[in-house]
Amino acid sequence: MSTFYFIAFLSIFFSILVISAKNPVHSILYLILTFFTFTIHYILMNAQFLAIVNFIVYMGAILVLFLYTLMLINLNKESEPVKPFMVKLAAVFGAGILMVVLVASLKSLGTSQPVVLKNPDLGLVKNLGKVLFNEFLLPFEVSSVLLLSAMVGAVLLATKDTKATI
Amino acid sequence: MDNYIWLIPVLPLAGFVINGLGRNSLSKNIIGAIGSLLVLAAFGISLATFFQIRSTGASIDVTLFNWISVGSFNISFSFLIDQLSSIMLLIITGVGFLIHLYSIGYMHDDKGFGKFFAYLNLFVFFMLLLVMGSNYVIMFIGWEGVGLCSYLLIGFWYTNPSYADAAKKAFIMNRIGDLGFLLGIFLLASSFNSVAFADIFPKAASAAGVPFTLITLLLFVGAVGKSAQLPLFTWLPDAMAGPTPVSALIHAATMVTAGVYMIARSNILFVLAPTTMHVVAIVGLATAAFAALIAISQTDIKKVLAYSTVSQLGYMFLGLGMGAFTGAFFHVLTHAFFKALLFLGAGSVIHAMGGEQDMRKMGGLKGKIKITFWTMLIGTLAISGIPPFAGFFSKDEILAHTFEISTSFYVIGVITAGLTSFYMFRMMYLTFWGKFRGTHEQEHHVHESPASMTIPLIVLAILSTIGGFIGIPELMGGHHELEHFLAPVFEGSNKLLLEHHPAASTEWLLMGISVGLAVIALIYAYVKYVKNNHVPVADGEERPELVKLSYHKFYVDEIYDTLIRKPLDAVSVFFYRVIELSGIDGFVNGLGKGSIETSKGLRLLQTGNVGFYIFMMVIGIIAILVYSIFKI
Amino acid sequence: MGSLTNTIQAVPLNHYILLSTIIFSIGVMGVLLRRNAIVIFMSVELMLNSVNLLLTAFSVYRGDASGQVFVFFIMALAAAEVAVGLAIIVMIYRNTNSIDINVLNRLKW
Amino acid sequence: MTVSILLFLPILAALLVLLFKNETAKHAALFFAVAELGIALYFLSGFVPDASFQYVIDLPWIQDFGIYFNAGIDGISMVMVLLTTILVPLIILSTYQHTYKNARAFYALILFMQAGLLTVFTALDGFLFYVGWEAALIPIYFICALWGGQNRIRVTIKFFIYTFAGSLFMLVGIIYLYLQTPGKLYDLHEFYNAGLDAAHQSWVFWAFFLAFAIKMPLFPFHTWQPDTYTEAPAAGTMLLSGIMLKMGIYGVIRWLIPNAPLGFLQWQNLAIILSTIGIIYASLIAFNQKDGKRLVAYSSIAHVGLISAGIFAWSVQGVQGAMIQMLSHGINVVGMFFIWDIISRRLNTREISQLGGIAKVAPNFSIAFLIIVLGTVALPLTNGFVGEFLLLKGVFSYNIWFAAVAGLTIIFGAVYMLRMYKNVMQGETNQLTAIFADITASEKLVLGIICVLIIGIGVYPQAILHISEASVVKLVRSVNQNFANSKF
Amino acid sequence: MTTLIIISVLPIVLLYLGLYKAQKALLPVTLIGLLAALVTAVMQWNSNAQPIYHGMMLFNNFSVAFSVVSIISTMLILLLSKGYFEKISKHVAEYYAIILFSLAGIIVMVSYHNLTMLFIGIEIMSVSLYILAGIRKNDFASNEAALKYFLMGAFSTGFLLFGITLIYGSAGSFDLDAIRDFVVTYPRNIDPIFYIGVLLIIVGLCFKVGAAPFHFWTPDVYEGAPSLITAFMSTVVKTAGFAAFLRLFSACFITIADFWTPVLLAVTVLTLFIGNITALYQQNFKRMLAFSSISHAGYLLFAIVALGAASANSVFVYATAYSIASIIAFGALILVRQQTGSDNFEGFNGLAKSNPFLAFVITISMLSLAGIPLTAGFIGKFYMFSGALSQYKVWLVIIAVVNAIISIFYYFRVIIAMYFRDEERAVVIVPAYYKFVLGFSALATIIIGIYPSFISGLI
Repeated sequence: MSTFYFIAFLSIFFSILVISAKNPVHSILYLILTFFTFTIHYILMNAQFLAIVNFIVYMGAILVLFLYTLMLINLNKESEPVKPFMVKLAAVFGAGILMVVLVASLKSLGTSQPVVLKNPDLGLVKNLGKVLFNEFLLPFEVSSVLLLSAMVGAVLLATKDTKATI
Repeated sequence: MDNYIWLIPVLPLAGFVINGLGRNSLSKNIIGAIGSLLVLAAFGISLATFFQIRSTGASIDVTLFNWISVGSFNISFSFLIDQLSSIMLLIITGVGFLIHLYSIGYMHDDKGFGKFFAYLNLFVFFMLLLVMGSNYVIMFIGWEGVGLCSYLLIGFWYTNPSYADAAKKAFIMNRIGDLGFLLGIFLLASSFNSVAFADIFPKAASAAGVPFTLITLLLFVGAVGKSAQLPLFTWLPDAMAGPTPVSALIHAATMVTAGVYMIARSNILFVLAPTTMHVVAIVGLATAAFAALIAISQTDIKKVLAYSTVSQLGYMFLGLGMGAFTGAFFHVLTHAFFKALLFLGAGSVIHAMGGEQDMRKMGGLKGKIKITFWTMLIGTLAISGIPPFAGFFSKDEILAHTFEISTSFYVIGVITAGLTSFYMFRMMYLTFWGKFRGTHEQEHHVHESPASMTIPLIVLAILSTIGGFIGIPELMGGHHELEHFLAPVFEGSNKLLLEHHPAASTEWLLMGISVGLAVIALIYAYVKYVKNNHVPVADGEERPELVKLSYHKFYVDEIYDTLIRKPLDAVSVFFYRVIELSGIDGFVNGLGKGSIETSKGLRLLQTGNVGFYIFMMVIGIIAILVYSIFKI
Repeated sequence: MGSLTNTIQAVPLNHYILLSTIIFSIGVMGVLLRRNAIVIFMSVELMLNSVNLLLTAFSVYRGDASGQVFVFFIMALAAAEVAVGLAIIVMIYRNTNSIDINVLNRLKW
Repeated sequence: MTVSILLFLPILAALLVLLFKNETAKHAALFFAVAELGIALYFLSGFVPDASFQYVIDLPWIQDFGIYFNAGIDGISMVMVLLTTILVPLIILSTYQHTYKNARAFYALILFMQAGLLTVFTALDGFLFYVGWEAALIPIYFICALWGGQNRIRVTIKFFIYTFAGSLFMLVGIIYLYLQTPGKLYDLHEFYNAGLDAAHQSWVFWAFFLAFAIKMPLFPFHTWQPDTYTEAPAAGTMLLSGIMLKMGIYGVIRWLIPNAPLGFLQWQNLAIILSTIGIIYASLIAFNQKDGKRLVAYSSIAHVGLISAGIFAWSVQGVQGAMIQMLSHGINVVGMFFIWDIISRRLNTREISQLGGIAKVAPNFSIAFLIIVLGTVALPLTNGFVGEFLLLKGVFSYNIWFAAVAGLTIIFGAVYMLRMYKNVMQGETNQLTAIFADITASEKLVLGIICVLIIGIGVYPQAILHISEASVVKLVRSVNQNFANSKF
Repeated sequence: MTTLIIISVLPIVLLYLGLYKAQKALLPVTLIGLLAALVTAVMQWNSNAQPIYHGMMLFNNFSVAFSVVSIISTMLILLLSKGYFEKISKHVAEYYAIILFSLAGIIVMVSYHNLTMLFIGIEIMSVSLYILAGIRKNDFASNEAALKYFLMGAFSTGFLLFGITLIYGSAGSFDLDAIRDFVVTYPRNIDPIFYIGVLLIIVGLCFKVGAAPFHFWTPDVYEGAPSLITAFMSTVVKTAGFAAFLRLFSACFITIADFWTPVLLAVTVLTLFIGNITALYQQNFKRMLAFSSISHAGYLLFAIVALGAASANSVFVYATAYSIASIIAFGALILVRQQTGSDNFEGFNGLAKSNPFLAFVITISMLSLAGIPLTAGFIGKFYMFSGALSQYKVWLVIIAVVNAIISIFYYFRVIIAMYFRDEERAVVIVPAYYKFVLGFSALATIIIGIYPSFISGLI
């Protein structure tokens, strides 16, 4: 139980660091740490498949992509101009109020029953695979369109439009 | 005979149409002939009708068609000819014919000859409608129609802006009265659910809950406008801008007496409203005196006659107010003769003087235009109430009635009669006696008018002389033909009015007083204007204060101008500039401008900054969530 | 694994909701605070991940696998979005030499 | 033979006119307009003047909303149809002296507008009524904005937005009423039976009232009108003032008062007061107008104020007066604007102060002008009198003081009209007016017809009154029945 | 389902065509493919559809109708694209492909029966649109539009997902039927997180349809994106967004309408005012259209605020009317821009004289957008007002009326510019494709305006 709270604390801690780090590269590194704590959360909930996917896809692919981009455009320094203080304050307040309100409206009558692992096999690959390829076959197939479109688009946008290419 | 009644108004209307369409193509002779003869024909039929009524004593009611019929409310286009209207028909067509005849000569050189005859015919048509109508609405048609003709004829020489103004003024002042008349008609209609005389009068005496006072007051307002009583009299003197035959026909003999006719026609209603009777009498008397006071200092020959007309009309109203319906109507009749005569005579003088109207430039015409002089003298005697001319009898009857009811009214009335005599003879003296004061050229030009003009003068002079004999009071051994003839019309009223005949001696005394005053006045005038050769001063020179007041018509026009016209114009400008443009329209435009200004402001929200956008979104989300906290 | 998973047995669902909400809000805060497009984008990723966490918690709590499958789709989306998003950012950088969102305010009013 | 032929012929005609050359378009348009008049007269010849709807067409249109293409002619509509079909050819004829750019579009728009107007006047279905209402608005907007004067753009958009605003509120009212009808139909008679309580009727009243008050226009919703009349081309002004504003009046009679009788009862006083204020207010403003067209525009507001006061007094006489006065006002005001068109076309000015003495050089013109003035000031035996008489009587039976105030119109009307006539026609000619040419043949024809109508209706108004009598009586009675029922 | 498959496979075919440099064949193939998709969609009409693929999709009349509208609109827009993309770059095939991917997402959006599908559909559409907004790679405005759209889109997706999650958390399923059952079973004491879920979904969807205060992206993105893409976004995408919105709310949340109606009411009113009033002062025609699209979103929200049996029909009619009118507007804009090089109102000055036909169809379009009778736009508004009034939302309708009045001003500015402002200008060349599209759309606008029974009452 205390493990959860410890990890939760870490998650929050690192995520705050993500948004407060001056250097974008540091942000990414903190984001990786944050995601790592998430992976631990998944493991705690015995969602092994997600834990692995999270680890591989997010930390391995997505964040590395971020890092590459940052490096590519040479932004690994604290080049970001600082927003005016008032704007910052407004931002913090805005988000803070949003959080308070969200929490208030969620928590006020929310369920306080403990999370009990009813089915320990739930998060295993085998189980999830069944669900994914039965019930969720269609979304799975359709999301290929999403990825395809993103791929075509990313190529389209990122390539330099020299007239000679295709 | 009944079948031809409709011809009476239609003949002049035909004249209007023919002359109107052929005004440029027909020759002047033909136009004059058509215009006059058609009126003469109408006169013939009127005469026949008159005798028929006289012999049978029954009125004639003819319905032509259903004019307006709405729900249960019905106005038919129908004519009623009874004793009252038959006499009016005779006056209108008879005097009208004479004036047409006169106009042939008078207007001979005018470019608008055809137009003039068309208008005159149209006037006769409307006037006939007015008197022949069997209900108030038909009467109202005629009422407004004559107003129109008056407008057209006053403004006959419209290229002169002041003439055009005079015409406009006449129409508008008449309109003020007409509104009262109209409202009176509405009130009658809602009280009796009809506007026909035949439906209203028999029921009136027994009707309950009918606001007679209000009705009659409203009708009287109409009469005030049309008959140029206080306070709406100022148009009539201005109306002299029209050609003189017009002044004679419309503004003396016929149209202006329409108010008297209307009240005489509605006598029963007025008798049922004593308050109104009083008002009528007071207004009449006041007008008579007031106009007389103005007339004594006027220098324009037609203006003098115009104010005398106003004054005489005042007498008529005095008579009406006193319940002397016959007397008032009698005065209408005699006044038609002598006032038409006077105007035509004045026209003849003007004609002779080559258009000059200012008496200060006349004088000594006695020998040069004899027929005119003598006929006008008869007219003057008649209006001054010198026996045995027509005016004496009618005026005396009114004054006698007045004396019965109120001595103070009588005193004012009789003094006014004296004033009448004074200013009329003043006019005569200034015009015909003394030396000629005009230019040499004018003196050379002076000549007697053609026969077409003098014949009407002579005929009217004869009528002015003998016209009074139809109403010789029993006192003088007559038996008042007119009163007997009209008796059926005033039957209902006379029953309600208290009859008290003054003693014979008193009556003789009254006659004596009025005749005496008139004679004194004429002698005074003689002394002043013939003996002493007094001539009114030229416009620029100083007058004594009172004379000045009188000469300037007591500044009534100026007062109206300051009290009514200018404020209205100011209100008009204020409404337009302030309320309309800045107020209402400003508000409407302001809405539009406000939207655009809001747009200008609101679009700044679209800063182009993503951070700001997201911030606004977050605020929106917060708002929604706050809502949910309270709602769940 | 068994002993590890037992440690969460007593954690109330509320706390998962709370945790996700907090992290979600931190993500929002990041979006609001930063001007660097990439960092903003990372904050969005943070938001998405908090949702993932919550979904998983619900999924476990209900014993229903579809929640976790949904997380899978979210990850697919995240991948797609990252691809497109970074492409756009690169494109912008190429044109303006900046990825500061405040520079992007020519379209306004 | 149903009323549909009357509604569709102008549309067809408009499309055909578009095919003509610009030079011949006016002849074609005139031909079709006269044909339309012929049809209307044919309808009139077979018309039975009882309260029933005749030549009815009733086809399903949008069935899921209970909307039918339902139109027919009763007495009230017949008068309006006559008004429209008489005036449109006259207006087209009145444009003969003009050469408009892109004339075929001009005439096509006029004919389109005629279709819209006739739809309004014959519709028995709320939706159809609304569609006709707007369909008449679009063409006139283009007519005014395309061929109008200097400020036309600003003025016409204001006009359009203003009137459209009113009609949208009416649309809300129509839909609302539809939802309350027992049979869920847009049928007029269903509307009459919607059976709302007084409070809701009050809202419905306002929804309709706004639309009609703006269209008429009633004080204080009138400010679009003088500008628009001034800026619009002559034919546009004639269409607007002669026919279009009658839509509002007709709407009050047919759609406002019977639809919300109890609502009307609550606001009757206010409506009459507004109308009466409008009469006085507009008349007073007309006193000192410098622009002739603008003067006539304000006079039109005053006249319409009287008409609406008569209607809001809601008696048979008042409504009958309104019926005939709509026709009369249509004729008179078209005449009046035509007069000003003639003047401004010849002299390029409408400044009254610059004119004067025209009567001397153009006697025929002056006669026509005078007759129209007389009709406008409601002289008896002209058409204006009958209407004003009945209207004032209607107001009078409601309240004598309102009638007294409203009656001032006959004085004020005389004041500003005669002032105008005097300043324009009388007096001596000046340099500008000395060359004024008397009216040409086509102008003579138009003015002649107008004058004949002015006098003809004035002399024998029963011909018109007779047509609408039964319908009006029935309508007034049925509404009064509603008043009576509500009291128990 | 066949429709979806065709539309998903078609872009791949196009990509291959692009690879083999068959540029000329792209448009015809696309159109033929879409035609085929259209036919298959229509064939499913009235087939008493049941949810398929484990309740993932439901091709009922609702989805068929909206699919058909979307496909037809897309076809019309693609017809306008003849020669358009070639000017931007050589990757024409990719553009077509991405538009079609987006359309596939839209088909999913209008046919989903499971929040998963909704989510994926929305994202397919959105991601494609992020790309499309930025296809003018060297154009700064286009870049900016893409980034703004992308950042804000991703942000709002977070909220949408959060909402879905919360709903899942309380209802325990993503299936619409299950959620509905859940709501119906516990009508009184549903878990509060469900309510929050509903609100957050509203936030997410309002963003997609561009309703205030989540509309901020719309004007900038519409202005910055290439006109053709803007046309696509403002018509097809908006239609789909509302179809999705409506489907979710009418299927699941109708019984707790009391809860969320006030929120949407506020959103609607705000949207109407912001859209209309801000549009008043715009000098740029395209930006004006963007604000106008916001205001139309407001009108469309009526159907959801006053949710009832007729809502689907209302949205369908309104969206159709709005789409065809917008296509005309954007089509014309493209032509005018090609000549004058600007999107401003001035570009339209004197168009009536040089191009009467073009001016005429634009007029029809503007009248329709303004909701003048005898055009389709009026019928749409009429349906919306009827629906709202039948729920006694009188004040909402009155506010809408006020806005409709405001809107006339800016729509008529175009008409005024074309007809009443004289300016000598050369004739704008209108290619035959354009003529067909504009003419067809104008005709459809009028036909629907006169006899709406053609399309109303289908659903």
